[in-house]
Amino acid sequence: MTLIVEYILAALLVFGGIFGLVGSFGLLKLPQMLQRLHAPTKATTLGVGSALIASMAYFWFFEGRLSWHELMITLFLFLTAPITANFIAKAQLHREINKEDLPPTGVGTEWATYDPEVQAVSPILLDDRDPG
Amino acid sequence: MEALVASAIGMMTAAGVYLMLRQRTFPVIVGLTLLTYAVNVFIFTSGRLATNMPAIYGEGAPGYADPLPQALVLTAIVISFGMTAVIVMMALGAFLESGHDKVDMNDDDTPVDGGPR
Amino acid sequence: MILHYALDFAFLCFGLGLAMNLYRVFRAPGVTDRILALDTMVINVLTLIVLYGMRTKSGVNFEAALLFAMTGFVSTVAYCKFVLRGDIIE
Amino acid sequence: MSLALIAALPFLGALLPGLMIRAGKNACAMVTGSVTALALLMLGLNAPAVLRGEVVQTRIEWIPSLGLNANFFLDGLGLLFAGLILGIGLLIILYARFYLAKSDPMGQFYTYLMLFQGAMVGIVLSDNILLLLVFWELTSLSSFLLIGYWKHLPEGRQGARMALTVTGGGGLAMIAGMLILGNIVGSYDLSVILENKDAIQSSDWYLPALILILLGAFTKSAQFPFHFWLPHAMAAPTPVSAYLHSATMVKAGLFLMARMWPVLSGTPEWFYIVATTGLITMVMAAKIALFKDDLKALLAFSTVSHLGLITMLLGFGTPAAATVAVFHIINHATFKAALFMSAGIVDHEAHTRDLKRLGGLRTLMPITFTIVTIASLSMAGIPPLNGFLSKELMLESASQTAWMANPWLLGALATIGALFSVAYSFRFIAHAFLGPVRTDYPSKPHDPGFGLWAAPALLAGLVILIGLFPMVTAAWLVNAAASAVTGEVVSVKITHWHGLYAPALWMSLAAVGGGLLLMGLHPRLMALWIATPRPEAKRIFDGIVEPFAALAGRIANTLHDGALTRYIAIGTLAIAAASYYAFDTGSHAVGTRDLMPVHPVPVLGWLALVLATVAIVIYHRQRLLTLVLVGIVGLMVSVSFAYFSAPDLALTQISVEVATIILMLLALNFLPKATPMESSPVRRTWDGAIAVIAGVGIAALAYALMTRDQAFSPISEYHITNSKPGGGGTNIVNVILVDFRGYDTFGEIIVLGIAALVIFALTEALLRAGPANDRLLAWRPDQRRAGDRHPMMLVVATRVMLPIALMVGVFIFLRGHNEPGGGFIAGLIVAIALIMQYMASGFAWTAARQKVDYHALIACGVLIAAATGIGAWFNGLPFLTSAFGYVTLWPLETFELATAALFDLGVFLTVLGAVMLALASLSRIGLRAGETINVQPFDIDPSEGRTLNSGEVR
Amino acid sequence: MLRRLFPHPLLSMLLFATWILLVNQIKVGSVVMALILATIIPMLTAPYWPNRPPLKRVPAFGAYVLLVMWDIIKANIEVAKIVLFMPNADIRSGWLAIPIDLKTPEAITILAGTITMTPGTVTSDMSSCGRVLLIHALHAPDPDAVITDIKTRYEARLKRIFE
Amino acid sequence: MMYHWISVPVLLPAIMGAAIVLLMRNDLLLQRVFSLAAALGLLAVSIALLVAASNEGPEIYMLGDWPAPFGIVLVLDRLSAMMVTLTAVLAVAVLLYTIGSGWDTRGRHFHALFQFQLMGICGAFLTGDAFNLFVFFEVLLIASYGLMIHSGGKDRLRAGVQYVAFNLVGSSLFLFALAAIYSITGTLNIADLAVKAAELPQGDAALFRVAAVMLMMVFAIKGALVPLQFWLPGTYSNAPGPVAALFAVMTKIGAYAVIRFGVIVLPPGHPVTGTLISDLMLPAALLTLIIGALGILGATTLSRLAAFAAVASMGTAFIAISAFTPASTAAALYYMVHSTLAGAALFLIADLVTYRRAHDGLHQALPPIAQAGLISALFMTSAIATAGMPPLSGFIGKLLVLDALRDQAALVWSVILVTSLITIVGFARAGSSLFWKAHASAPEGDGATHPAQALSFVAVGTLLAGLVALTVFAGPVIAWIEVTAASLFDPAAYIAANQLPEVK
Ligand code: NA
Ligand code: NA
Repeated sequence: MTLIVEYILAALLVFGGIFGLVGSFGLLKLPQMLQRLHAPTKATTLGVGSALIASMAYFWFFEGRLSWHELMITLFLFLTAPITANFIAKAQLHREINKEDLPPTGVGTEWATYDPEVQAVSPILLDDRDPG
Repeated sequence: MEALVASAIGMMTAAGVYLMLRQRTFPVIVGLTLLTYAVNVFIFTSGRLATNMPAIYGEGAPGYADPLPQALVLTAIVISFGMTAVIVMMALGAFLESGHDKVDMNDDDTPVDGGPR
Repeated sequence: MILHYALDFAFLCFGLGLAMNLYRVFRAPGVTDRILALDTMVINVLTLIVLYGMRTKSGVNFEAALLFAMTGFVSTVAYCKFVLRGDIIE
Repeated sequence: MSLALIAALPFLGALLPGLMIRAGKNACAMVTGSVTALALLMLGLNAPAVLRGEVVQTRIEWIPSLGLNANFFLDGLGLLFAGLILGIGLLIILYARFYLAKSDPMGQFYTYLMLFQGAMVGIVLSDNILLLLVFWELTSLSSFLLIGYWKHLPEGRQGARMALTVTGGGGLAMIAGMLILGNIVGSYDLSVILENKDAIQSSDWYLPALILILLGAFTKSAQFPFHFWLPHAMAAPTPVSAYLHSATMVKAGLFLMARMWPVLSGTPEWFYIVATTGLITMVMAAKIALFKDDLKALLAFSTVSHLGLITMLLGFGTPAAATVAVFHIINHATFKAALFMSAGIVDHEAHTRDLKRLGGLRTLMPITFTIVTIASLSMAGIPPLNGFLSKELMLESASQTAWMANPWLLGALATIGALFSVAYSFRFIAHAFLGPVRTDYPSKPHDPGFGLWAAPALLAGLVILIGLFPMVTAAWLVNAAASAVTGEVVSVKITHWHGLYAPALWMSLAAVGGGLLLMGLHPRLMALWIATPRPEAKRIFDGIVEPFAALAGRIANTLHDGALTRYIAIGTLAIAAASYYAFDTGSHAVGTRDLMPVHPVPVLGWLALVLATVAIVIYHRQRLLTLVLVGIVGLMVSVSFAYFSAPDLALTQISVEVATIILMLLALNFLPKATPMESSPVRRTWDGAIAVIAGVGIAALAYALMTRDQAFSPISEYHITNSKPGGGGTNIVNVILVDFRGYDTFGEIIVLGIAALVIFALTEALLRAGPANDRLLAWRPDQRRAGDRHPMMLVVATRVMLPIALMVGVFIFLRGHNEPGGGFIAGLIVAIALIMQYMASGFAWTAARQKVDYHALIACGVLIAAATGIGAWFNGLPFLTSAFGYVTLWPLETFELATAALFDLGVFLTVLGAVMLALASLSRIGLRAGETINVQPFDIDPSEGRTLNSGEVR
Repeated sequence: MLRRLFPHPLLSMLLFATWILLVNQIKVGSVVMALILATIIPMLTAPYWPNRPPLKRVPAFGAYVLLVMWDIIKANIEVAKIVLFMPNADIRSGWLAIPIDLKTPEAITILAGTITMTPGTVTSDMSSCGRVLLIHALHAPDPDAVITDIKTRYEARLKRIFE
Repeated sequence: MMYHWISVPVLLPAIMGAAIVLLMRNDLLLQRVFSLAAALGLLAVSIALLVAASNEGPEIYMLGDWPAPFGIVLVLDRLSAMMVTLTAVLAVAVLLYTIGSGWDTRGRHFHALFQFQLMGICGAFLTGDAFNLFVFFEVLLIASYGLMIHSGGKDRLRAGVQYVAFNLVGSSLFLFALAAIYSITGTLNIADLAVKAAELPQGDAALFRVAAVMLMMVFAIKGALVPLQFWLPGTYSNAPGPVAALFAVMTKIGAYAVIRFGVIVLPPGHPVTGTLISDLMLPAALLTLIIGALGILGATTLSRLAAFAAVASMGTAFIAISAFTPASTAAALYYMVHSTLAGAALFLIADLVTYRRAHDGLHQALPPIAQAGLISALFMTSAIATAGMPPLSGFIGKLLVLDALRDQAALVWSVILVTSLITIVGFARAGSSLFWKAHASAPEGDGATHPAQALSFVAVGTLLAGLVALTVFAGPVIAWIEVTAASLFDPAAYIAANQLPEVK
């Protein structure tokens, strides 16, 4: 029984390791910034995920205590990865890419990052109140 | 390992000092931050290095890393955080008041013979 | 036993990953690349922490790992928002 | 007691004029005068005893351990000088009442005058040389005020400064001399010192002490080469000149030499220094006086000359000479004061003191003329006046004294001096009063009212009386004083006729004849004098002081010109050098502790840290990039804490690091985004060298320390043993923080709280009308801004992540006592979670929806922590004594309640409040710079398919 | 009343679970604590989440999550292949504009997230009207296929779940 | 037996500061009343402590009821009591001035920061723990940062940045030193340190000497000892008048710490450090005095003159300290008390003048200021005191120093006396150009534009009265101080008070 578990864990670790490496490798290998963005957002997340699961299972089986923190970390990473990617992409658009190189939205409006109108603005100016 | 840690402390100190000798507030502040990192690690090492011996009770613990320096570092970190926050704001204030972020005051716009108060 | 080697392998992979991120931080065309590299670095580091926890059979650093994930995310967003807007919290 | 009172009276009297002036000038003068009179009276009461040869003493302990006591004693010398000071003081008060103009603040004048009088009386009555020093410097200070009394006169101000500089400086030298004297004798009491002639003169320190003390005396008594300040002090009102610069202050130096005469004199050093100086001064000053057209200047130099004469006599070191000196002090005081006052009268009436513009006053001012004539003749040494008597005796002793085995040199020079003084005395009379009446006086002169001439007339009377009946009028005083000076019973024989064979007779005749001859040749000599270039004292003095002041300013201000980078460079080098010296001069044994093995992954971390650090130095001009790199350093530092079994540190470091970087990003938004390349390659190399020195030093120190064991078992062993049993926590670090060293933490959270308050106050100051505010109002983003300020994805994700993060915060807080965590980290986690929310929807939007008073948060945090600590008082235990217990509360399982947790809550609140208040302040700066507040959490509304929040941009 | 007590029931559940995960134990004490926090925290953060997303079919949402999980694994293998074996020259990256019918921000966010986590696509931006997503595809020889795949495989499901 | 009272000088201002922030931060009147009340309370408590310390030996307060050296202890002895009392006196005067001059209306949170500043200062004086000393240094420093830039302004902020930056270097050095000390001795309690440092193995000597020197240089920064004095003139001359006046005691904290450690932990003849400290300190102190005097003579503004006077006074104090004999320490202590009051008075007077003159420059001829007579008298008095002219305490202090250093008479005496002359000339020039030249330059200006500010004058008067008292009662005061110094040089009682366990 334990042997099987061991092999499963080992597999998980190897799998995770490979994907973690792929993620970082992609960061080096791919030529364009936005291509590089793909690598970590996916591969790394999965790699880390499987490593964390491995650890969780490891403590469960071999230390006899179930530690859920790895699961929390995994969830957190999966929750944040898209946001991170979105922000980095927007930063890249804003800094390096002209909107001419992008496809039109097709509905007549701009892409938000390029649209000066998309600025949260309020008619009232409450800059003298004391928030403290 | 000790050599690595010591050299790292040295590197951060050197970089910190070098940046503190720059002439704009921002690098000076960054230099102070680096110096702070160096100091914290230095204090930490006064308890000597130990791996896998956290100062938390546990049956069968092989021993405990010296907890006191850790507590001192925590205090130091917190204090230097407050200090950094203040000097960052003051640098910003000085910039907004004077229109430049030079550190040295031996420049034209600060007469040493006083001025209207 | 096999688990031991698997763990070593994982260490190796994420360690190498870390090295690659490091390279990318220094040799990058733009700041966005560096931000991305740093973000990945954080993830690799926290994985290494967890792996180290397995090796030492101690979960004492898992909160640290969790916090790394959180702070890594926040700082990445902060960097990006600075690039995008300058003012990150208005 | 009475002596102390005599010295104190003038000081007490100094308080009155300022008040009494309200009752009018007469009342003011009256009161001031009566105080002086009272002092004089009390002195008189003591006189008989003194004349009987007793010594009156008063001893009051002041600073026994220092040997500085308010001890006074009165002997003949003291009586003489105190008499002069108070007596002439009285006359001066009377004179000044009528001399001062309506516009002059008389109250002030009398106050200063009384201060001075008190200081002088103090000097002559002191039985303690330290006390004497106190009064000595007081005379310098009060004369500074008196000379500068006419504030509007630049020469007054400069004269005052010059006098203070010279005499004050001399006084300082004297302090050293007196201290040496005291050290030799072992007491600072004069009466003791005067007993120890041999001890003093045999000591190696005798010469230094002598020189230093004489420096004090010579400067005060305007002896060559320090004579130059006196004429410039004449810018003072005439009463001051008459009082300070003829009768009293300038005699303080003489007094001191006379006072110290018993123990200092009688050695060749004394003779050659004192006698020679006196001689030179006498001759030189007399010659100069001859060519001064300003009456007061003439009198000033004549004073210098006569002081020189007295100095010389004291220098001879023989009792006889000393006696003559004492006698001449009396005589000089009488005729010179009279002359000064008369000069003042002339000035007062004719509105000029310039001999070239005077003449023929004889008929216009007969009374003044009479007074001047008597006094001048006495000054010239014409029989039978008192000046003649002392001059004869002076020439006598000069002729009997050999200088460098040369029997006649002194006599000859003394005669020449006398000759000059005859000349200028006659000139005073002739050029001011004789000759035809002129029509071009600045103001038509006539004799003043009685009040003004009474004082000089009285003195003139004394001149005659002493001249005619010396044995009756003066001998007793001379005897008393001379005995006190010489320490042996003196009884002088003063006669007008010493016989044909007395050399003095012929010397006097030569002097008088030569003097008259000089008078005759005066116009021609004057032309010659004007033709010959002379060093001008003031120019020399200024030539020394001004450049020195300028140099001093240059040095001080160049060193402290605000070049912080230089300050730090110097400081760093100094610290490094001192530390190296300390190490180099101590014995060191290399550490023997076995080192920790190195694993590949940590090496990788080390590499990351080092590379990032280097990169920061290389790229530090690109500020955003620098912050990214700082992020790496922080990451690596915290992960290494985790690796070296310090989980609490790892948690703290990483959260602090993020908070710091966000703070810096917020500031960087308004700062320049790049640092210009400013310093030269040389400068950079130099800085680099300093940095390397510092780095290597610290690295070496760290390595040396790490590789050796502690000399003693560290106190933390106690913490490890007592953490659970005594502190109730299994996380030893946390127990140290909240219990063993909770006091540190208490201070630490207050530091954070203060930081926030400072930031808030600073923001308030910046947002007030002013340059900063203007800049903010005119602020334009220096980088292109993307649209979509609050991306929907982040906002939505945050709605889930914020609660989770808060929960993690609570979790970290609650477990802190037993597992890694605690109030501080929890506070930062919550803060960071909120920062996430702010980045999503903006600070103002968020703050508007959750009214929290950050000030209150901070204050409550501190107060809770303090209250928790004070709670222990009620168990009679010291501040911060913790208590904990285990509570079972059905249906829950047993859990721990610890006051430490409450304390930690205080920490939590303070940290949270501090970070929030700082962010709030920065956000307000942003708003002032034109940022606006959104009304919706994000900018795009897919349901409506339009952009929300759009309105007019400010 | 209950609405104010539990502004976001699902969130409360999530938090309850989180606490149990955190404390690593299921005892009475921790359950009570979990209940308390799961109630208080959402109340505190409610103002930042004004509207309540209409989550109609919870089981369907569970299924969706599993589907995405599976896709993520596939996606990673895809990407790994590209990164490791495909010469950079052959990589056909490109931009896609995907018009979407979803209206709830939550749903759109989930969709965008899904897109980022699944085969070679990253949600980069959104049209300022919120009706079109800008996607960067790592390797999309046939863009339309990708678009239709996304709309059918994910958006359709999400629409059923949320609207 | 003061027991809990020992902790009050720290807790009272701390709680008052927090209370001001919590309850009255928007009501200046309340702030003033409570701030002043707290200061007076502090004064009362400190006097009580002073009496207790004079009657009984050193007494410790075991915070958290943990025994030394494991916990942090407060130590009340004559020295700490004296310094706390001095601080309280100064605090009251400065507060009166602040209220009178309305400085506290020119920015936010003056009183809260002021209270926290007091807390930091008192904490530094009372603590018996080296690291805790660091913590309270930071408390008083960060509060001083806030006070220094109170009401903002370009130059003040720029000078503030420099002040903070330089002191952060100092704080880093402090931590390096403390870490090194702990790394060698394994303890932080000062008494324990004294015991252990004496028994240090030879092999540790060099490193311990390095740590000791670093520590002393930290205090030298606070005490503005050459070559670490550079921060002072810019800071003090740009700080608000009352704040600069309060800072008069901050430099003394450096001197205090040097005495505390130099005498108790590293006494002369120490097996490890020997005369290392005094060897380094004397030349530095002489230079400090010289530079201060030159600065006074060459000062271009009144506030810079006052600042350099502060430097000079620290030079004199450190000269006395560097001898490390009971006599010299007594001289140093007396001089420190004197120069604190005198320096503070000078800064307040400078503020009175600058405020009325509307210009800080010394050499600008400007019309006479309102209340010129009174102010010039005050200036004269404080100048006499500062320059060490008779009859005020400055003279006595200098005599004490000269007397205590008769061994190095030739060098030390000449430096002290010559610099005194330079100082006198400097003050004479400044005074005559401020108060006399004005009368030449222009007609009487009207005082109507400036309020009389009675409280401000009361404050200055208080300080000067303090100087007079220090002069008149010099006998008893010095006697008391000599006992204090003697007790420092016999640290047995101090160490015993800490009730250290037997060293194994
Ligand atoms: Na702490
Ligand atoms: Na903790």
